[in-house]
Amino acid sequence: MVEALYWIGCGLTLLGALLTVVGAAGVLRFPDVYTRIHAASITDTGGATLLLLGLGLMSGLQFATLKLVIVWAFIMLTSPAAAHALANAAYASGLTPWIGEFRIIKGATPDAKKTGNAS
Amino acid sequence: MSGPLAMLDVGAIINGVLLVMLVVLMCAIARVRNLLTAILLMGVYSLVMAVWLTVMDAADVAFTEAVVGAGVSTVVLLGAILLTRSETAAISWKAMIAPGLAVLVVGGLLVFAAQDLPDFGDPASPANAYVGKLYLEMTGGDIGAANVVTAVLGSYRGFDTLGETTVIFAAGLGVALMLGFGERAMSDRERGRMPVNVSAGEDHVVLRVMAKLLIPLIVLYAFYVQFHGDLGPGGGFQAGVIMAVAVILHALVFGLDATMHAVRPGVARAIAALGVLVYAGVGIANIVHGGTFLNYDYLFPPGVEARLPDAAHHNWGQHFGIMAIEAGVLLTVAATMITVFYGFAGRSAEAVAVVGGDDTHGQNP
Amino acid sequence: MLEAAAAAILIAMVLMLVRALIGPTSYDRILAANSFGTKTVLFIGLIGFLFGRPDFLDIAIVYALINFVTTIALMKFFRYRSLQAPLASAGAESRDG
Amino acid sequence: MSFVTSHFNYVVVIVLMMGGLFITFSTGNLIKRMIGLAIFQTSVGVLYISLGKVAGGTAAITIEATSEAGRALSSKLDPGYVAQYGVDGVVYSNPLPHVLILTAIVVGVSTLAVGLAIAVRVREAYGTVEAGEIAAADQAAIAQADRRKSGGRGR
Repeated sequence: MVEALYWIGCGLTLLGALLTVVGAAGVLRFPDVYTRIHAASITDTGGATLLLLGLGLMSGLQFATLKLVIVWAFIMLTSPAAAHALANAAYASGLTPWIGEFRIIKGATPDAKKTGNAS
Repeated sequence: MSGPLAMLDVGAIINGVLLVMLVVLMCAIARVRNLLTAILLMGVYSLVMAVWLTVMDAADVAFTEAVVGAGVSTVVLLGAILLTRSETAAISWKAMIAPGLAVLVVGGLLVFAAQDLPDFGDPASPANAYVGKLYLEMTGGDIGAANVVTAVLGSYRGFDTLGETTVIFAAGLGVALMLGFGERAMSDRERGRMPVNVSAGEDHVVLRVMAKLLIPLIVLYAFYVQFHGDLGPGGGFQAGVIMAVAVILHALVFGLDATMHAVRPGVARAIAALGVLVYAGVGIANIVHGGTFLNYDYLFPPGVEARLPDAAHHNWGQHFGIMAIEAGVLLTVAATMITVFYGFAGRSAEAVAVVGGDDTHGQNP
Repeated sequence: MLEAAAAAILIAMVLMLVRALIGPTSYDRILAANSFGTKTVLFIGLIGFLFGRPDFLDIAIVYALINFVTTIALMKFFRYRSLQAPLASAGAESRDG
Repeated sequence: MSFVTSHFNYVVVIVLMMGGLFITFSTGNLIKRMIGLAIFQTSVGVLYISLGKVAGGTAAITIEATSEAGRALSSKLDPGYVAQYGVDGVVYSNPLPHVLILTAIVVGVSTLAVGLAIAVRVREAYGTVEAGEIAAADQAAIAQADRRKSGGRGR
């Protein structure tokens, strides 16, 4: 049982590391800042989750497991918020997304906002 | 692991890669003319540095570098270029010849001299074989702290650390004397002269909620680092900077004005002085009880220590002495960093009028 | 096994470094620095287990907490050219209250 | 070859140190000079920590040699090596450089702040942080004072 958990942990760790590399390659290859934020933030949280889960399974239950959970929780809290702030700041400073402009209609109802993706 | 990878030590490979990254970053920082980019790259430089320090077994130093590099130095540098300007003047290649030659000659001489340094990782080198090993051997019996770095910092070299704490206090005082305590910004606000260049309709609710969630956790973690310093990586310096980072985050998200009402500049500067006083006071308490300055074996009045629980196995004097001086370090470092931040952030009133105002109108309709 | 994961994270860090160096806009650089920080957290955690000292996880925790601050500071610098102003307009505050 | 592997860290230290020095020398911008000095300072840290590293050592936070982690650490090393250089059965890196550099980093950021504060005040007084322009402004002020003095004498 412990042996099986160890090997599952190995697999998850490697998968997480692989996801991180894929995300980094995406950040290098994607055409503009918004797509890069997309690549980075998703793989950061996903890769971190898999990797930390894998490390937890490999090391078994000990005090370090609690610290792994704390690291995971903080990454899950801060990384998406930072990505949000970054995309917000980039958009507000006038960088046009590569896929086209996203218009926020002032005073529009929430329903109208959903379809406000033009050109 | 088998095959060719097993031949090479993993730590040595990571060491090499990280050091090359440091050199690349240094070259990039030397090359860029935009100071903002340079500051950003300095942030990455300090991240690489912290990883390298972890690989070199210097967990406590990595901790400090992590907090200082990620939290304080970037913000202070940003505050400075807000008050000056963010582009350096162009340098002609002719102006680089003399410094380049000087640097090359000195560097060549240093490489020549470096041949006499001990091999990397040599356990028998003079630095590692005598005094370093002695500290490791003596700490268990003398002090009883698991973290030898804390023991050396707080007890064996306590006088040195008192000096460092005083230097930090003096540096904070110097910044405050040159830039003010940030009270100018407060009075500007009260007179209604505070520039508010936040365009309407922007509501960073995600960041505000996240900051409300994170600030207590950061403070809590600072206390963990403070009181866990005997057993794991941590101590007063690290905890102090973490504490200051919590205040800086509050100021960044909720505005300097709100933070200055939560942590008054006057309180911060009083705490900075109090920390040095606590440290020196612990030293003097030892003199009063018949010992020498900062010799914590005499921290308690004669006869008291023997009556403490489990006195045979615990060196309570050293334990409480280190804890007390670390508290002093925490107070001084945290308050000094906050004072420095207030100094830089609170002065920007006139600089904002010059630099700002162009960017906020770039918002899409 | 951990060596392979550490190598992968190291490669990801190098790629992120390249983006930080070439990144055409400042936002690309901030993104690279922030993402580099997350990879640093993972790497420090990994080498803690790799070298048999999970104590190092404390450093990973502090990075996970504090990496956020740099990003906010830089973002605020670019948006508002000020470290003083709060991150909400007066209108937003009154809507809260 | 052996010099490259055994002294690689010191060569990097020298490159970083000289790079920091070059940044400080070559630019006239006071802020950039402070960044150069900060890099110079980290290179000293790299030197100290490199000197304090012991091959096969671990962080200087003592653990029991008989505990699981302690046995895992010692099992990778030669028993004779552990007996000669270890303390109670575990080899540690030298803690003394760690102490020195730990405080140096915090002191370094404080002194960096002082230098930057001076740069801010210089900019408020001169309107610039470029050393060349500051020197030119000083020269102009001196020349003006001289002219006023000689003019006063002439009258």
